[in-house]
Amino acid sequence: MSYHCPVCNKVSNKSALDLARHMIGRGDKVHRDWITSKGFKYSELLALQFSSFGGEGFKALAEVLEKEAKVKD
Amino acid sequence: MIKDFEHFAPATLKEALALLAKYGDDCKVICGGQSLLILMRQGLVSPKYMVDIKGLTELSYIKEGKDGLKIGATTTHRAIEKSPVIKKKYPVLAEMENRLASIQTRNWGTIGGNICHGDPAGDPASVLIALNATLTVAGAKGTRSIPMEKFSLDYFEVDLKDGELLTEIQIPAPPPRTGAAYYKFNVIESDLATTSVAASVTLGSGDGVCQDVRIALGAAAPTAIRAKKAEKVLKGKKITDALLKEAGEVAATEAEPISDIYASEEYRLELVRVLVPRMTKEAMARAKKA
Amino acid sequence: MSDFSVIGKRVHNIDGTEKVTGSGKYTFDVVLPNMLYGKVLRSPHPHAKILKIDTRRAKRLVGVKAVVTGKDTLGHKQGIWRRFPELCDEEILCREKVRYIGDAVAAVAAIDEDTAEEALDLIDVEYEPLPAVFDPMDAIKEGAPQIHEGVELNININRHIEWGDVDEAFEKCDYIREDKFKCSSQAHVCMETHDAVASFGHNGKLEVWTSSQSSYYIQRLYADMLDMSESDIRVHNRHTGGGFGSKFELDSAQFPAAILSQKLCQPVKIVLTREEEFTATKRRTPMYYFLKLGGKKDGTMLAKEVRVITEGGAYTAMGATALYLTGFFSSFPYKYPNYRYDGYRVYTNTAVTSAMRGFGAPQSTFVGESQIDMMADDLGIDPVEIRRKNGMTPNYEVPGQAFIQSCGLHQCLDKIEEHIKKQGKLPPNHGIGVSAYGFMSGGIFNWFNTPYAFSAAVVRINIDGKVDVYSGTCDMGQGSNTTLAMIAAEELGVRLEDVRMFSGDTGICPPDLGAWGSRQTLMGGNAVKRAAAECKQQLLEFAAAKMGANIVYDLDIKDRWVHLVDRPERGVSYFDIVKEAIRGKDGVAIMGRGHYTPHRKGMISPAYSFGVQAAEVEVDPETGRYKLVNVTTAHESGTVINPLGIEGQLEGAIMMAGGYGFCEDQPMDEGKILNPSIADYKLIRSLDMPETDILEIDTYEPEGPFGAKEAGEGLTNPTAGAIGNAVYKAVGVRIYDLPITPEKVLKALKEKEKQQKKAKK
Amino acid sequence: MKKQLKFKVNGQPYEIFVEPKKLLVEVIRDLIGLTGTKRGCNSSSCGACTVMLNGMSVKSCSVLALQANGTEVVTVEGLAKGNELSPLQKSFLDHGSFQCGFCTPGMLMSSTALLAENPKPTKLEIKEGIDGNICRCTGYNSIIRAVTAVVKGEYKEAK
Repeated sequence: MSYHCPVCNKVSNKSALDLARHMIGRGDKVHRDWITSKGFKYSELLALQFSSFGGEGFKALAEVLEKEAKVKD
Repeated sequence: MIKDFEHFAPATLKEALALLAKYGDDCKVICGGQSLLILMRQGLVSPKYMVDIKGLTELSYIKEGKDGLKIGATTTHRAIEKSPVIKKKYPVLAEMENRLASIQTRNWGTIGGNICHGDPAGDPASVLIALNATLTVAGAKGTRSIPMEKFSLDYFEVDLKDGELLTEIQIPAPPPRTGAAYYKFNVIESDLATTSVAASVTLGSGDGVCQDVRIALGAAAPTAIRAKKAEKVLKGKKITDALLKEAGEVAATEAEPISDIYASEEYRLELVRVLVPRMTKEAMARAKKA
Repeated sequence: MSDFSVIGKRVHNIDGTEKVTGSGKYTFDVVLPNMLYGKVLRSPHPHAKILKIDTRRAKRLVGVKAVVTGKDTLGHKQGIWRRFPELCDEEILCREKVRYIGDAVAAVAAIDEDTAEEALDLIDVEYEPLPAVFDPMDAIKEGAPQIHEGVELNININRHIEWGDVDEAFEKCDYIREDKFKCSSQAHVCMETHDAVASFGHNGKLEVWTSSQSSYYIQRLYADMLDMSESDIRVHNRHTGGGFGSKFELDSAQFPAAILSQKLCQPVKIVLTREEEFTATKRRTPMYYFLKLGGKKDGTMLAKEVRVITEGGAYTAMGATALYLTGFFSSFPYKYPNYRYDGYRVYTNTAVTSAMRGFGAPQSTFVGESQIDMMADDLGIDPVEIRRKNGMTPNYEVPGQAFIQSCGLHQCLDKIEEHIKKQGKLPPNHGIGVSAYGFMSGGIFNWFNTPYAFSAAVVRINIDGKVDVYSGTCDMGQGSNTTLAMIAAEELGVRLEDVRMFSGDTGICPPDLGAWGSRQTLMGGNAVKRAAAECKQQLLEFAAAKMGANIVYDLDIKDRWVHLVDRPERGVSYFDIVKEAIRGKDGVAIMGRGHYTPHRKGMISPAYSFGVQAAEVEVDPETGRYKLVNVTTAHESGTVINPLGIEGQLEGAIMMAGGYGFCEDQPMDEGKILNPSIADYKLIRSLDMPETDILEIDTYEPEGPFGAKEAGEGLTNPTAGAIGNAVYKAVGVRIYDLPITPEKVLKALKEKEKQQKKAKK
Repeated sequence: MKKQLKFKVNGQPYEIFVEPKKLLVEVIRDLIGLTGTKRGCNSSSCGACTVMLNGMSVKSCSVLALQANGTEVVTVEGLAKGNELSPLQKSFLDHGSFQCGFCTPGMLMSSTALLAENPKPTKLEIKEGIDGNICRCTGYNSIIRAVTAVVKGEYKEAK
């Protein structure tokens, strides 16, 4: 089971959370736009990273990716 | 960048006063210049004429008599710090000088220049207030004398009119059983004061009652100030720790410090509360020995 | 490896006599015929559009020879991270926009400094002030002013480091704590301010004398900015009056001087004033730190999660590296099975933050060592013990990141434990705080994108047997010239006085990345050692043939004596061999080349040094004022090549790192630095300096020259943390933001009192 | 308008005309050409410009050149006797009391002035003696050790 970034196709074999971290971390326009298109506010997800631990902010995005970015192999 | 100016090096006080009278507020007096040159480099002061009194040896002296101590205005900090008679009879002055800036600055900078700079954080002012010093100021129309505690008017502003020159500092001889102490609080040892306290105490014979006390605060108001109310708390009483604490509290009500990058107003007030009792106590201890 | 004849001896710094007699020439002292003096006009706004610059009045001033603005440049942008064009973002002479108070907009060349300065007042710049943002937390908010085109939310760069499964590990922890810290900025305060003499000849070639940590970087960055060929630019670096991380990017003295000189074909000298030094050069990166630490009751640490957001200032500079290293060194010097780091560097309208001695590690060490002490305190474990339990050991691999060969951390812990025991019961209000640290010996990363070896050297032996060493390294005071000369002498078997160093001159020295990341001894040293070895080989070949020794013997050179290793008495003079060898080679001087580039050494560095520090403070509980009583450091840096040099690095680091914890800060108001002078910027002076004791631990680093490794920057890491821990031990209050000022301590003490009163009720 | 300045530097008499605004450090470095004296802050804070004036240490960035009229100035170039280094210079070498070396001339002048005034200073007095000089490299202690060694008489004055 692996997860492919819907934007740059980076592959993560770990988890959707890991991929979410990649997308927020990458933070360039294309990645941000995709995140926004899913109804998130990128800056809010980001701000959350500095106020809370345990990947809050990532998690919400991960749930979406769980559906959209999962690839069987 | 320092702007061009015309430079005069008068040989006598008379010449100096004549020059000051002639050029009025177009001219500035320089002695050690340890503060002035920095202001000029920053362009905060750019006089057309400079009267350089560093060479006025007639104003460089330390004289001690039964009526007290006389210090000429162009006497360097270092000379005061090192003077045997001052070390012996006015130790607090020598101690204060010892903690004033660096040796290089003390070697060239003068006590007169320091006082006339009017920096509320300057060390000499508060000590001289505690020692009840008087200043002599000379002008074209003769001389006048003014107590140290009245000399500083506001931030970097002192009671010198155009054409006037500070010439001498007099300190009355301390009565028996008198002791004085000074403490400068700062983070870097040789730095300017965050807040400083000077105290002088005279004890009654035997009974240990506080006959007289003078407390001065530095960097706790626009100028070095005397904490009169705090003095009242102690004067005529047998001093206890409780009384000292009260004096500290009262002194804090007299101070009006600012908040700046070194300390907040609240912190400076707290320092006053702590240091006033400490220094008064130290002064008492010395008075007992005296 | 104890029979060294040069290494490990207390020798004089080879530049020493020049320095104690005042005869050593610094860029500051360079005067060339027909030389002009330059001054730089800087922005008074933290963020503004440049609408118009009118230089006509300035040009009319008698004595002014040229006035330049961004329009006179090619508009290229410089950056150390050359692999990533978007991170090269600094024009130096701004064209459209200024991004911090101090950004350069114009420069003047005149017959003297006063005239140039006067001319600055005659340049009319029309700005359109833009909304500015100063705190990274605000800068990442939606709708915050955008500082660089296309960089939304002002996120300059981010870093993610992770190993293990952090979330799962936290589930297993008996003990978890979360803390927030703030690390302040710090100024390098090199005694020699940034300066440069740039001289364009009519032949179109550029020659520059400048105070720098990397002549090669400066040469390469000039080439980028001026569209010139590298080799047409010669950068000299004789003596440098301190660097500490501030002097390897093209700065606002070097670039404008070159632009002015290019216009006039006259040498132009620019020396930054001390105020410019404070406001318009780089500084240490302030960081918001968020830490989550989890472990077992017995103090075994299972997981650590770190989030950092750094105040980047107006440009990228070397700050991207600081972001990376603070993330890596947050795991130091412990074995975290699970670790996660997310770091973000954010543009702000403040002076640029970049490299400074320790390079992100002083920040991570302050916060990390504070938090570990809190954990130890909560679990009732001795601070040394908890560090021992989790500390790194030799041949430990940081999962997926780095491989640590030599590591003397545990010996250091033992020594410090002894030291603390020796102090016995401390007087009231005294406390000793402990802090452990590690650091790298040069970075492996090549974000600069050099095509050259990281370090290279050429060694030449002349007919008289004297040895010339050509190395691109830069001696900024840390003593690399002496250390490298000692390495060359040891390898060749000659005396130190036989060696002459030529360093930091791109005209004659092979490229070297320069003096940063504590790379000179290991990387520069390996290159010099290999170059010397090549020369030695040539000599020994000749000697073997000449001496007709039995093939079973091998030869060596020690103290100018070429001999059989097993029969040292059988040999010949080194000098005779050299003479004959050169004659035998048809008169060609003996030459050797050496280079070093780390391969297969992980992602960070080929080697790491470690240490533990104990700081004792005495606190006045009524004022919060505390004194640094003693700082004792147990340190290991592999084989000690230059003992005097290491002592200096240790004690000096304590002055700088102690200052970071004790008093140094750069308070700002709307992006304006409020203490841009040495009178207002508090530095530790001799009366404030604590007693310093050094406990040197003996280790051997296989990767380093003669077993040596880093000894320069790591020492800057522990002190702030040790002070914080000491204050806690002394009076029981914890300060979470640097510097630890008396006012903060007193405030915390009052707060504690309140809490205790509440508790009683 | 320029005025005449007559003084001695390292024993050599000079008669030069200087603008009144010129500082002693500028005359020493730019007009006389003795660049050993450094300039680190220009606000009498760092001590790199320390020279001896009539035997006492001063910060030459905070003295008007004209105020040095008729005085004897000694700079770092004046410490060595011919090819023989002064005891402090030797001791600085032995103790590694410098790194970048930019503060060293000032440090040497402050220490020299200190010992001239007080040949047997205590450790505290030595610290006071160099407190007006900032060194960003060494952390001062090696400088204090060097001065202490000279005080102990470990270095002989050159004849």
